[in-house]
Amino acid sequence: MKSRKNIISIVCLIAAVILPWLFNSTYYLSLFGQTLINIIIVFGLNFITGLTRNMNLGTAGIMAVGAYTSALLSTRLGLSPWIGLVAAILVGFLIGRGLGYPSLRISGVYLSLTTIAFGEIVRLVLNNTTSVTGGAQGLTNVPVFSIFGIQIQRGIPFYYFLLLFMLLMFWLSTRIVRSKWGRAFKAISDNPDAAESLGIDIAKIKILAFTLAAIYAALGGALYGNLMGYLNPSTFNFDFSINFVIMLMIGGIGIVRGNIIGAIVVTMLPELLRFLGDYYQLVFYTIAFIGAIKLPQGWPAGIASLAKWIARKTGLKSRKEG
Amino acid sequence: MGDILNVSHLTKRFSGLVAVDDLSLTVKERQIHTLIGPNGAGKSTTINLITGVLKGDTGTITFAGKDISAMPTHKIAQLGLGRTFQNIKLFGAMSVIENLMVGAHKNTSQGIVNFLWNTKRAKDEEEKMRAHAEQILKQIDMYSHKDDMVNELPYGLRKMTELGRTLMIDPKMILLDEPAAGLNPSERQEFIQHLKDVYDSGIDLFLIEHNMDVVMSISHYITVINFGAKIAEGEPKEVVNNPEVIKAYLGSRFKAE
Amino acid sequence: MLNTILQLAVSGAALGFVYALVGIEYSLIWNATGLLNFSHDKIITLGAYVAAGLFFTKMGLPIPVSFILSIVVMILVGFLMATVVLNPLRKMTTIFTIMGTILFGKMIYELIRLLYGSAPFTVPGLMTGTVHIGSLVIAKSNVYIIVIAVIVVAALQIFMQTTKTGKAMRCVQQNKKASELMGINVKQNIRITAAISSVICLIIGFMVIPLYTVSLSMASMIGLKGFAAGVVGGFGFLPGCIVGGIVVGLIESASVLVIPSVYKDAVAFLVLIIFLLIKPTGILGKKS
Amino acid sequence: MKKKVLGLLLAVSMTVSLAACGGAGTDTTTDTSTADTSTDSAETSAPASDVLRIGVAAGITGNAPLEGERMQQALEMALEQYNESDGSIKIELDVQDTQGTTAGALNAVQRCISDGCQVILGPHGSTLVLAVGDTVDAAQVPFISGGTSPNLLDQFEYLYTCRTNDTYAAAIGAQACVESLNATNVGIFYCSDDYGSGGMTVASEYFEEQGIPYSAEAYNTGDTDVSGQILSLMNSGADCLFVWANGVDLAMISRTMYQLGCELPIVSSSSVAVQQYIDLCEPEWLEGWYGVGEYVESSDREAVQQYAADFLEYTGETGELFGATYYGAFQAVIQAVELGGGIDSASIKDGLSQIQGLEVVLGTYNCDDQNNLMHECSLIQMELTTADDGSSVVAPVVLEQLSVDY
Repeated sequence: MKSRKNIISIVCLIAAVILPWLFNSTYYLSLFGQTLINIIIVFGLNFITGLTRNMNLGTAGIMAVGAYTSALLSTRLGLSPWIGLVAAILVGFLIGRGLGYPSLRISGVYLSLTTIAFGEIVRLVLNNTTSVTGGAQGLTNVPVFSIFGIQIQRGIPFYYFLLLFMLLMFWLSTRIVRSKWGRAFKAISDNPDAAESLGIDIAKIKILAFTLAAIYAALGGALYGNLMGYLNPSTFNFDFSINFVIMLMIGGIGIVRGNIIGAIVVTMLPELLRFLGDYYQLVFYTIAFIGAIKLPQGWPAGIASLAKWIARKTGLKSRKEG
Repeated sequence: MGDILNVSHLTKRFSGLVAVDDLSLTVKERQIHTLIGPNGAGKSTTINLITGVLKGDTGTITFAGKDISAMPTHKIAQLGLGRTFQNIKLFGAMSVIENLMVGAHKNTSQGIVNFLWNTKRAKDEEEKMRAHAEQILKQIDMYSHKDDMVNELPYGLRKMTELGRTLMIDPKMILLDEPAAGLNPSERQEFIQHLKDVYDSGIDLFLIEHNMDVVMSISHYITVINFGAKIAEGEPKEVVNNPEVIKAYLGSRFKAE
Repeated sequence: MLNTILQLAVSGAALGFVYALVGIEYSLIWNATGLLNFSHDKIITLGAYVAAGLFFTKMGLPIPVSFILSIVVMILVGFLMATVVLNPLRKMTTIFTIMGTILFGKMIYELIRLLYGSAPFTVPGLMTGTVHIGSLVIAKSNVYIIVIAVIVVAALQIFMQTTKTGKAMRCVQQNKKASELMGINVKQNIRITAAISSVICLIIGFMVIPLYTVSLSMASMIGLKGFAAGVVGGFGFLPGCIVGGIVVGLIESASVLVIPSVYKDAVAFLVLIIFLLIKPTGILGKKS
Repeated sequence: MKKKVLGLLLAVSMTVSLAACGGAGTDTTTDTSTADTSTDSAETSAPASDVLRIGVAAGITGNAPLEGERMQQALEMALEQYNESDGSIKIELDVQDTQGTTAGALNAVQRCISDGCQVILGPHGSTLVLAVGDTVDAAQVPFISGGTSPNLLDQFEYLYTCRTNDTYAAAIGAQACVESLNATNVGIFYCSDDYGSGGMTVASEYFEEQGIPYSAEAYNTGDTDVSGQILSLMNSGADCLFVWANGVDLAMISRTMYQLGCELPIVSSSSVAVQQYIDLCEPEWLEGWYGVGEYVESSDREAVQQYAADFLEYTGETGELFGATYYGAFQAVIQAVELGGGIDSASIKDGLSQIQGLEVVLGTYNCDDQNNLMHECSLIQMELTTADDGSSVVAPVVLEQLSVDY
């Protein structure tokens, strides 16, 4: 059984590697880049909303702070984007702890309102500190990464850079979810009293979940700045945060592989539905809505159980005939 | 042989109602102690006070020589005071062995940052936890259910899983909240036998129970409380024949002959 | 300078009553179902479009007739929302309840855009003009909003105390299981609550037309600020929404004197966070 | 078992969605395989067909759907009129939605490029232009936008702007404050988005040059109450107000000013001359406002009257600035093809640079060395007149048509 799973992973990896040669127009490459970054951010969101069941609707705010920290360092101070990445991690760490504390006192809907307010405040501040962040005019020519002097051009080279980054984050989050940390996240959301009686400091674990998620989101933000080359506060609005939660839901909450599928489907679907012209947003949101109500365990698991149901139905029929 | 748990002059009021009234009791090492009393006598409030879920109005509680009256629940557990719950609190979304491995969380030393890059140490620690869990599962002969999902198990096996999980934190003492509840007579016998094995392995037990044949078959020392106050204490035989106890349980109509 | 402060206070309070009404409409659904209706700002916009767009502009009906007909439409919208969104979502975990209502709101937004196009329009002569109190001025529509807000709260209190459905709503609020045992059709009760909430959304949407004109994003800001009003006043406690709304409105307009006016919205969100952390039950709220 | 199925689905969904993505036809018929074989650097976009494919990056959904909708309608009308009157060039419109966001604009523009469009109209709005500029420059596809922010000037080689840049329009407005209204202390009220802050920067620089003290207050898009800002401006000792805001907020601003009894003369951005937004206000709110007009329906110029009539008949909606802007851009593309002598991007770019004296709705296009086509705007004032049924009506009256090369 183990080998079959590896085969599938290898097939996906090969698909991901040859992808830019199949579709190498700037449109698809930028789309793939956005998908990879969205996957990374959903990995992070999976720790909070996925495992500890706390609702985070401020992901775009965290991402914006990460993006602007890295972009300002490289455009204003001329530092290399690598330093920008490290700074984004630090900023993510700070925001994670900052946002983590409210989650100790409040939860559910109240917490989601806090994260929404956080996102709105970040966007307003970025929009109005024109002297520092360029405000509504935005921040232009965010540089690209370079390794040992060789510039990683936007397009195919940057796609592979992001792919490696995503695989690294995938490896990290799979390890975390399968380790004591993943179990601790699930434990404190499943039954906090029991977890406490086993000596687990619930506050520490909740803040850890928020910090991990914030670091992933800030990193994603920094990479987003490098992919797009231009940042504007209006991009990081409430709709942006919602999209990440939709990705998590479609992929299946708490399932790391599901995060990848969710991010791919949600990023690609609107582009796929472009041919619907004026109606594609309505169709997209309707699909997501039906998915939320009918397939809470996520589309892959939903389709799998559907497949099993059909197999059982057809299997039953054949047994009757046989 | 010092005492492992010492409760002195513990009081807890809930806006007028005195749930625990100036209670003092001592649990000696190597002595299975049971707290009994009719329903509503304040047993569960006492547990919540000892485990730090509630804060007492007056009085102090010391465990293994340390004053835990104001300590948060997870710190008390880290000192080695394990507990089970009356209505079995397990992690439904995980398997039996995963439930147990959550128990081992406090004994692991590796921080998150070290975990991320030091994969070897992470793997070793994970294996150590898994081995410890399997060893305990064999002890309570639950090994065959290792990978079953917890919410699919029958009641008896779930109780055993919870006991196994508490053992994972290497407790000095386990506080059992109505262990016999919900078990049929044969399951009860088996469970008591397991408790005895646990006791023999060096872990003290402090039971809260009102099922008398369980109390009689396992307790070395009994404290009886009623309306939050201690009304009797001593060896099981003495306590059972104590008129105050009988009156408390059977009501004043049944005068002791 | 004093005149400015007084004028700010008046405009702030007036705005506060808009937030109060918003607080009332989602508190009804919150009390009945435990769901926070994140699509409420889109339903307010829908109310405005149905009244001003469909009946007034397209069918050319006079304002009062358009309003009455819109009430009927919004009651149906309330029933639809209850059956399609609220009842199915009630039993699911928080993540799905929040996302369900958000996505429903998005669907309404896109439907309005497709049916009515995106050009803003208005209802000429609807509650225009102002009322002067000494040197202070307040828009006539704001006066109506204040009056309506008070009437709605009073009407709801009376409705909940005296009528059978009203009492049933209070039972459903406290304990759905017990209500069902008492023979209350909880699903139907939630549908009625949703209908009432949608009608209040229509009232808000209609009342703010003279202030914000009918456009797709007319209610997004008051939607978010309405949450702040609810949290500050006392979540789910109707009179609390009025107090909360006024407090948020006053703090917001007073902030213009102290900090650059651009951060006025940020101040309201900061107030929301502070209250959520320190006193989530709000000023008047009871311990839930 | 579930893990294995998940992996399988991952592979299937990834390859299926991408294969479908490649094959999905856009609403105009494009040749099936869009996988260009050329290397990704010098992306020559035009497959060898004789069809001029005009990409349209319009904000159909998102938070400013009005611009996108009018853009699309005006261009469809322009194409229909072109096919009836001339039709010598086979033209197709490839309309892509920018969703009003930077990411959406980039996707839309890249979609047009990979569909092989030789020229792109839009995205509208300086923010979106800044977001897509580098990508379009790299693809060497000329694009025409109505963005007016000062930092668009000589930022992108392939960008042509078809609306008077704020550097000029806002300067005209500021000049009007000083010269026509001889203001000694100006209060600037602007929207904190890219359009408003762009206008504010230009005006404040002008006032500093002239040594005139000014104070500035801003509001955010979606703000529900601006009485605080207007009160502080009224108390700031200003004797003239300079308002640079979007049309949607015009009603709220003018209502609040009227209610607070603000008597100061006001110079506003071009949205005050757009009939769409005038209809949102009560006539007395706008009485006496000065404004920098770009599209003025009451203007006596024949091109404006013709466009207004055609647009009303074609769409049933009143003509306005966004539609007129891109209607003119379409005509510029047609002329560029003739001047440049071909429908490939390079000749269109040459053609655009040679455009002089092309009469369009907003004025006359003269391409300068910074690729700006439009240099004119008009100074207007809002006049209150009583219509025949006795109700009062306010309409812009053109005081003077101004043009300068900058």
